[in-house]
Amino acid sequence: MHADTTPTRKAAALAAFAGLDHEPGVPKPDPILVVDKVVRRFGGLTAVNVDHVEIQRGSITALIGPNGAGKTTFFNQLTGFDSADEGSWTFNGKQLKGVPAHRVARAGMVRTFQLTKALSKLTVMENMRLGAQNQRGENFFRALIPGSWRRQEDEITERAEELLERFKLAAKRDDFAGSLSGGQRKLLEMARALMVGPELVMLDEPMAGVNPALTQSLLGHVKDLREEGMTVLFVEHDMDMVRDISDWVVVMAQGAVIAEGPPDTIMSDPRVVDAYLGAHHDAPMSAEEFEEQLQEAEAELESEIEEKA
Amino acid sequence: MTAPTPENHAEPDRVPTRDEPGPVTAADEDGAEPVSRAAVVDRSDHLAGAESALLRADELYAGYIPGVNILNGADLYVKKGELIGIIGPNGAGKSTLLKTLFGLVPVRSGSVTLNGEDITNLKAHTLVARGVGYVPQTNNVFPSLTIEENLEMGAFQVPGKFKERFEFVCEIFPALRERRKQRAGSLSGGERQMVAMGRALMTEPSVLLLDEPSAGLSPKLQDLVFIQAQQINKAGVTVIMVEQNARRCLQICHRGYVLDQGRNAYMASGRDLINDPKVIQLYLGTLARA
Amino acid sequence: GGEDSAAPASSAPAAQSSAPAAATAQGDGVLTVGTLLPQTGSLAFLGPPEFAGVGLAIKEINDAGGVLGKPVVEVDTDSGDTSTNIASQSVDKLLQQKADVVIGAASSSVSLSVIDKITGAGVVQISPANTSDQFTTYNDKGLYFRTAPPDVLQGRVLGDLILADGNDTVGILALQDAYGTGLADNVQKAVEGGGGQVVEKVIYDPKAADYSADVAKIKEANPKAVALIGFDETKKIIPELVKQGLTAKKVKYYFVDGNLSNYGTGKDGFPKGTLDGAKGTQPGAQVSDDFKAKLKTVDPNLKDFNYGPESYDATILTALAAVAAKSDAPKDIAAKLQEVSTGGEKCKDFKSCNDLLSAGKDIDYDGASGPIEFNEAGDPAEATIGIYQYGADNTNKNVAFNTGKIAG
Amino acid sequence: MRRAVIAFTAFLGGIVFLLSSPAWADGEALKGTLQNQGQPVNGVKISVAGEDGKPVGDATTGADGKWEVPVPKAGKYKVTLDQATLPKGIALKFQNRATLDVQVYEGSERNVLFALAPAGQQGGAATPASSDSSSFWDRVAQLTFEGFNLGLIIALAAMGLSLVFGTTGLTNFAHGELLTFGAMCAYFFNVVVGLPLIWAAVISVVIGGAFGYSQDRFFWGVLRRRGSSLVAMMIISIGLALFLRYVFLFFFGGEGAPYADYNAQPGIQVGPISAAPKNFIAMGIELAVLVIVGLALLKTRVGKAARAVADNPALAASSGINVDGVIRIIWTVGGAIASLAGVMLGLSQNVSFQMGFQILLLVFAGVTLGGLGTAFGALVGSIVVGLFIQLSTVVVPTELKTVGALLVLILVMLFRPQGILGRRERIG
Amino acid sequence: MDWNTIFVTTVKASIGLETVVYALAAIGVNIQFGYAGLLNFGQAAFLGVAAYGMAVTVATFHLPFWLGILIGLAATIVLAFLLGIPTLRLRADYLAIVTIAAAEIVRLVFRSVKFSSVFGGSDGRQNFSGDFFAMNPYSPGTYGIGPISFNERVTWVLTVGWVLIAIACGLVYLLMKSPWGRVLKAIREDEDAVRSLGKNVFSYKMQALVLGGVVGCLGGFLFALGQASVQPDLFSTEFTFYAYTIVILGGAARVFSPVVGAAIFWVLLVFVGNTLSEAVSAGLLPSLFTVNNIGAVRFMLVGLGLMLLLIFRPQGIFGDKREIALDAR
Ligand SMILES: Nc1ncnc2c1ncn2[C@@H]1O[C@H](COP(=O)(O)OP(=O)(O)OP(=O)(O)O)[C@@H](O)[C@H]1O
Ligand SMILES: Nc1ncnc2c1ncn2[C@@H]1O[C@H](COP(=O)(O)OP(=O)(O)OP(=O)(O)O)[C@@H](O)[C@H]1O
Ligand SMILES: [Mg+2]
Ligand SMILES: [Mg+2]
Repeated sequence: MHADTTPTRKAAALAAFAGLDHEPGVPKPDPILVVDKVVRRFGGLTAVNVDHVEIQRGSITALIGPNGAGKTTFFNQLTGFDSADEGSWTFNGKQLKGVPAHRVARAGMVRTFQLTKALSKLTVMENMRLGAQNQRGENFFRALIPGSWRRQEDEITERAEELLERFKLAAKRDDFAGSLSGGQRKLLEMARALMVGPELVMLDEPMAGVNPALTQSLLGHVKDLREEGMTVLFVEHDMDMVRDISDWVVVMAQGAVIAEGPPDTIMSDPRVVDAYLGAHHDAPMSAEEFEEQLQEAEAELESEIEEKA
Repeated sequence: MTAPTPENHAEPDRVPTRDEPGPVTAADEDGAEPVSRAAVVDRSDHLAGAESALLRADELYAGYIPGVNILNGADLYVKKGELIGIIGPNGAGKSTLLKTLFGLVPVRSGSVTLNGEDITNLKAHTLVARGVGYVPQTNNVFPSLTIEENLEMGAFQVPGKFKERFEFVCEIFPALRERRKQRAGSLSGGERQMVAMGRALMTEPSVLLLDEPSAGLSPKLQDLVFIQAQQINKAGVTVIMVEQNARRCLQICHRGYVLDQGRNAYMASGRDLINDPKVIQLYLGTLARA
Repeated sequence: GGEDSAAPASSAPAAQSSAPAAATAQGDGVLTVGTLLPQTGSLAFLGPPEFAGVGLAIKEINDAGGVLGKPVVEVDTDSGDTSTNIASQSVDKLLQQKADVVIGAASSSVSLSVIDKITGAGVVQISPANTSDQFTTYNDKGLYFRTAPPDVLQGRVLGDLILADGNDTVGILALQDAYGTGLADNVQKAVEGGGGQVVEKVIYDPKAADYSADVAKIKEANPKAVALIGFDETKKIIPELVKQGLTAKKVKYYFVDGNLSNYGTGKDGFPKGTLDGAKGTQPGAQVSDDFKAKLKTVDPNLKDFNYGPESYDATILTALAAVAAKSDAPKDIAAKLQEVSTGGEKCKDFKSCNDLLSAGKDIDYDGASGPIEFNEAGDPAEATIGIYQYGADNTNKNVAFNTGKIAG
Repeated sequence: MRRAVIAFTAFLGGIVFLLSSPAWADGEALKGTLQNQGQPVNGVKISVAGEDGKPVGDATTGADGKWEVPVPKAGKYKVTLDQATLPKGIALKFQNRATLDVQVYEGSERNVLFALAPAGQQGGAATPASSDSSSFWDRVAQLTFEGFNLGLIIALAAMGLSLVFGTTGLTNFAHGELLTFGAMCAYFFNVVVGLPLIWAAVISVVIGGAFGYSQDRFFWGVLRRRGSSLVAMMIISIGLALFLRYVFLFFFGGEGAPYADYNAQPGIQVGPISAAPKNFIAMGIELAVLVIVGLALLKTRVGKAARAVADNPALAASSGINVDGVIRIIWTVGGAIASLAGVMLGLSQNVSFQMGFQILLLVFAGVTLGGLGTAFGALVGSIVVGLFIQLSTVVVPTELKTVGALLVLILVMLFRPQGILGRRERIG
Repeated sequence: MDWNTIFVTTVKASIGLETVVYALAAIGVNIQFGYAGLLNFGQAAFLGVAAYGMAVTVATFHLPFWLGILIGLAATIVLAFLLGIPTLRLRADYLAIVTIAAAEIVRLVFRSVKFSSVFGGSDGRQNFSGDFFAMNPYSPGTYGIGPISFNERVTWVLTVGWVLIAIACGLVYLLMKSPWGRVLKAIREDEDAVRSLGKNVFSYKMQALVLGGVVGCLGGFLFALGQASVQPDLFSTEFTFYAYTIVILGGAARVFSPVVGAAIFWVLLVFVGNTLSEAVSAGLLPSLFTVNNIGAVRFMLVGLGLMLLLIFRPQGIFGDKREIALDAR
């Protein structure tokens, strides 16, 4: 559905990754985000313990890992929503540790939430408009003079409408965001983050619960964004999507980064298969395969039950 | 005195109709015709099949806001021991359909019957007593309760079985056993999903309604969920499953429904749907094939 | 109240000119008495005797033929307390109904919040219970009066009584409002001026959840006598005193008019002997049983009679002033109020006073609450303070009266 | 004017006046009784001089310790006690107060008091008796006890509130009136019907439970099913509070009244604390109820279900919990506990139509301080509130004791925004 | 029954001083709570410090009136910062209790004997409104239509009051239609989401708190000037409760709802009160009802009325039913 010729940015990204080691924490040629020794503990549990990680500018990087690996917590640390116990990280060379969340966003690093945060009693359109940065009308005094922000507002609205169209939310434009379905909220969450126009967008499971057909078209959009120079870091459990879109994959388990590399390599890494992918290998299973697997599992279970009995 | 509403909508009382604009369909460069109800839905199929159904819903109309229907005459039936999949675009009304079956959203017109008994608008907890289990899509755990207590709530009506079922659930999701004293509110997205699924498995329901049970789970666990669903079904439990992981869902289910705009767009066996080019284009996408 | 120099009579026209419309509404030949008394709020328990006092007076006046040949009209409203903030609305209603005189409010704070509105409209305000000294100097255009004496005299008498009983160390527990703190100051002045020592003065919040800390503070100071200055909360404070060991046997309790009730030993009274030997002061002559009985004909449920006589007197005085002025216009009433309360032939009810007036005589009304003499500021110029003592049955009996000038 | 007054007094005094010996005769004078520890002291010379120092007269105390010096007119006089004439072993309590400036008012005698004390025990100056440290610590101990006493009552009230809040999310401003209701029920059965207070309390708790039940059955439950928002319900509760409070005023009247039993019960001394026996029993009951309800909430099935309903009613229903049933149980228990709290409050205070309303702020403070929606938060928070109300009076004037407690509340909130026992929410 | 009096007093109440004061206070609450979701239960304190700031300046320290106004405003803003800096990070319900506590502290301090030389204890302060009435452009007389008229003093206070209300409403209208208002409403829904979009949530909350406080403080000035007196108990928690009631009666987050709500509230109070007292004096009620308890009956009915209004119109007069549907648990 997209142009067959490999787009320039993608090529650039792939080129950048080409010679790299497939080691956790490998340095990238042009990192936008550099993370060092970030640790977050909850009581006895070390949720995040990332030694070193770099995110290449202009690339689409996937962050995968089993449930509870610490991906969301890691996002929380980086974006200032939770304070890390130790460690430091720089974005565009700027130290961001201890910087409050809204400054992180203003610096150009925007995240979405896995458990969506729709602004219920605002309409979908208002949700979108809110994302835009540097709005004149958001200043108390200028807000009182509609003339000073009307033009900008119209531009913002136009941009929002385009995005809504893409995210299949145009029909919901004037409905309260609180009335959206689960999947629609995910879509709104992502669209709103894109309204910010960030340099680095961090998506936490953006497509979970989104219809596959729509996912596909949105992936095209994300690729386009990369063409426009945006860096994307996303968490996802849908391997089809990871394979389709990402230039580089970082794997987390039990708080630490255990592997890095291009998608294909990673997905055949036995450690990753073992910890994360399970029997779910590269290609989607055919029905027969599935049946087979099922029978295996069943037999196993039965034998277990017998053992117990 | 009229109040200028500060909100954007000029007429707050306007009742949006769900008939226009055209149905929500996937982006399609070929300009495929949107599915229209008249073209595909033929109630005779439903009526024929529903005859001997365990659970059936007929021409359901339901919604949240007065005057706006989300379900526009949805039909559904499940026979005993069947595994049904429901797919459809976001906002089609899949979750609403499950909630309506389960008595969480009031039925405005139409009927729901279980075992030939009318259960329209019965309260959820009485349905649980009749052996119906439900896993919601969102807000599906009790955040301030521990994992163990969450599961205990799942077995609320059969407290005696708690120990046994708890073992069973922990067998499937070993992560839960380790964390049994952790409050669900601090769990990761996937861990929550496990708790939600586990909670519904605490009783031994005869009908199980699952709303996107695999969302947010790692591929390994997704497999597990589908296998579990099928196994439970094999054990005689009737399962209705809403999934966005549509391909996987249709692979295992006996019959699939495609829901669009609150009404059935397609109903066929899972295998047929998965291979129907229209369905692929509009609802399944080609990504997984690539 | 009033300006220091100008007599009420001379300042009344000023009020008149500033509110001509209001004045045209009044002076219509019917004397309308409005009440602004507590039906709700924290002083609600003071309401019934006050309403009964006004009601009784009006009944007697009308039985005697009314004023200016017409029956006196009564309009009742609720003053609430300052936190409910409805007094002002009540005043609106009274003004709307052409009240010539407003009897009220009970609370000094409430009176202060409406005094401008009432006197600004050229209407006379007479409070039966305000004791705050604010009113003496308030710029009220000569329209504010009160029948309750300011706290000065009672404080002086109570302080003296405490010393006479040989208490060299005194603790004061006083309610935190104009009444409580004013009286407490006067008691303290009297005690310390006569050689005694106020070892602890605790001002308590009447809405406090409990009073144990307040009592503990008194206990720590170990006084020989405790002066209890307050209202209904005293019922909660006495058990606390008893609990912490400050029984009537150990320290002497002194009460004031706000709480000098007959607590009794019955179901909702105190155990026998709880107040044995305690003393108290109350302004005004003793309310005669006869008068109490009359009040009860108006309100059979009446238990306490605080400020009932003062309310009664305020109403009677108003009527007499109107008769004397041959007008029901507020400014005329205000001008005559001092006159009918001082110098002249004594009389003590409306009928006899009215007769004297129609006979062209100068009268001096002395009321149910004692000898009322308005001074130029509209305050009572002198008052009688009764001294009472409790027996083992927790009821009090009069032991003496003391009458004195308030000034000086 | 004096003439008139005398005439009036004579008229009015009637029989009373004749029977009781008049304490104030006509004419200005200074007088007093000299006593040392209750015993009259005689033979002490006291002299009076005018403001200008001119002697006016003097007197020597008689066997009964009395002395009197008439003065010519109202005004200021200097009254001096001749310390040399004091008997051996007796001295002025305040050395610097041998001479007093006394104002005599027109027409009245003025009592003057010279405080005496055994020699060696007197204070140097007339400053407020600086309390020695032992009585200070006694007071601190007493206040600590009172803090627990008050705190437990608040906690009981808070428990009822937090049960309902925790389960339905309703901020019930009418909760104070539930307390009043309980107290008034007990009053009715105790004072009007004449049952012993214990039985009256039991009945009142039962009725309180029934009241709670029917409030939910016929009111809040109906609103909930109609989908009223929590904010609307909060405001409705303000209306309900107003309504109930004035119903109480209507039937009960504005005055406070005690129960027939245990009123002004004499205190017993336990170490540094003096307390009435009823306090200990009440505190015991309160603590027991609080712990039992707290544990029930944590451990029993219904308790857990209540917390589940609090978290997510729809999901609770999906788990087979009868949400309305659970809420009704909670309302019943909440109403019963509120009633008990009301009875206890009435026992330690008085029954009045404002009693619940006046304590409501402290109840809210207790619930919040402990952490909203926690089983034992109400208990911990309320006791902290109670303790601070009482103990803060060591530093601040008692009129400001609530200020002390509220300041502490604010401070705690700053350092533990989720309350003492509360837990922070996870983001994302 | 004197229906004329009932009618006239009721109509006057709908535009009278109390309505003006409560409306201003409620507009402030509406900004804070209705739009920004801040459960500021200390609104009474904002009115209180403003009124006292002015009254004390003029009456205690004998400084000029306008300085008093400035000091009152400054005191409000300082209070907003004092309250806001530490508490705006709290969860909504915790914020409520902290602000209630703060308001009570303010009231108790005003009331205390300890500071009575400054604040005047429970009697409060008087004698500060002279300069205000000296500015009165109305010559002595009454102004109005027929019986619904006020004397020149009241007319002056009401004129100022309604002009201030108009300005405040205009301000709210402009602000809430603007992106600034959008941020505020978004904060009400979910702060974290707003933070993630790069807005300084704390700053906006503070702006809302200050703005709401300042609007409310105008009510405080008028209250003090209209009565020519301030008392601490005017600013008790009930005041704030009623302000909230008014906002919800009108419908939260609607520009005119506080004004209409305030009018309804006072109309209800006055109409019920006056009708009852007329009925009692006309002997129309059973003898159970007397002058002593009729005040209680009035508040009973008002409480009942408020309940019924909200039971049958839970979204308030101007509210949107759809928003309520989203709240339902
Ligand atoms: N506030 C908290 N208190 C205690 N444990 C926590 C808290 N927050 C997170 N955890 C734990 O930390 C671990 C990491 O959680 P996180 O949400 O980062 O996982 P994740 O990688 O995003 O998983 P998923 O793919 O399921 O979303 C989890 O085991 C979770 O239970
Ligand atoms: N609480 C609600 N109030 C009002 N409208 C709602 C509410 N919940 C859902 N809707 C509307 O109902 C429609 C169907 O929602 P539903 O949740 O059933 O969709 P769905 O098919 O489950 O979608 P998804 O795949 O995204 O979960 C949507 O258009 C949504 O906007
Ligand atoms: Mg996650
Ligand atoms: Mg759904």
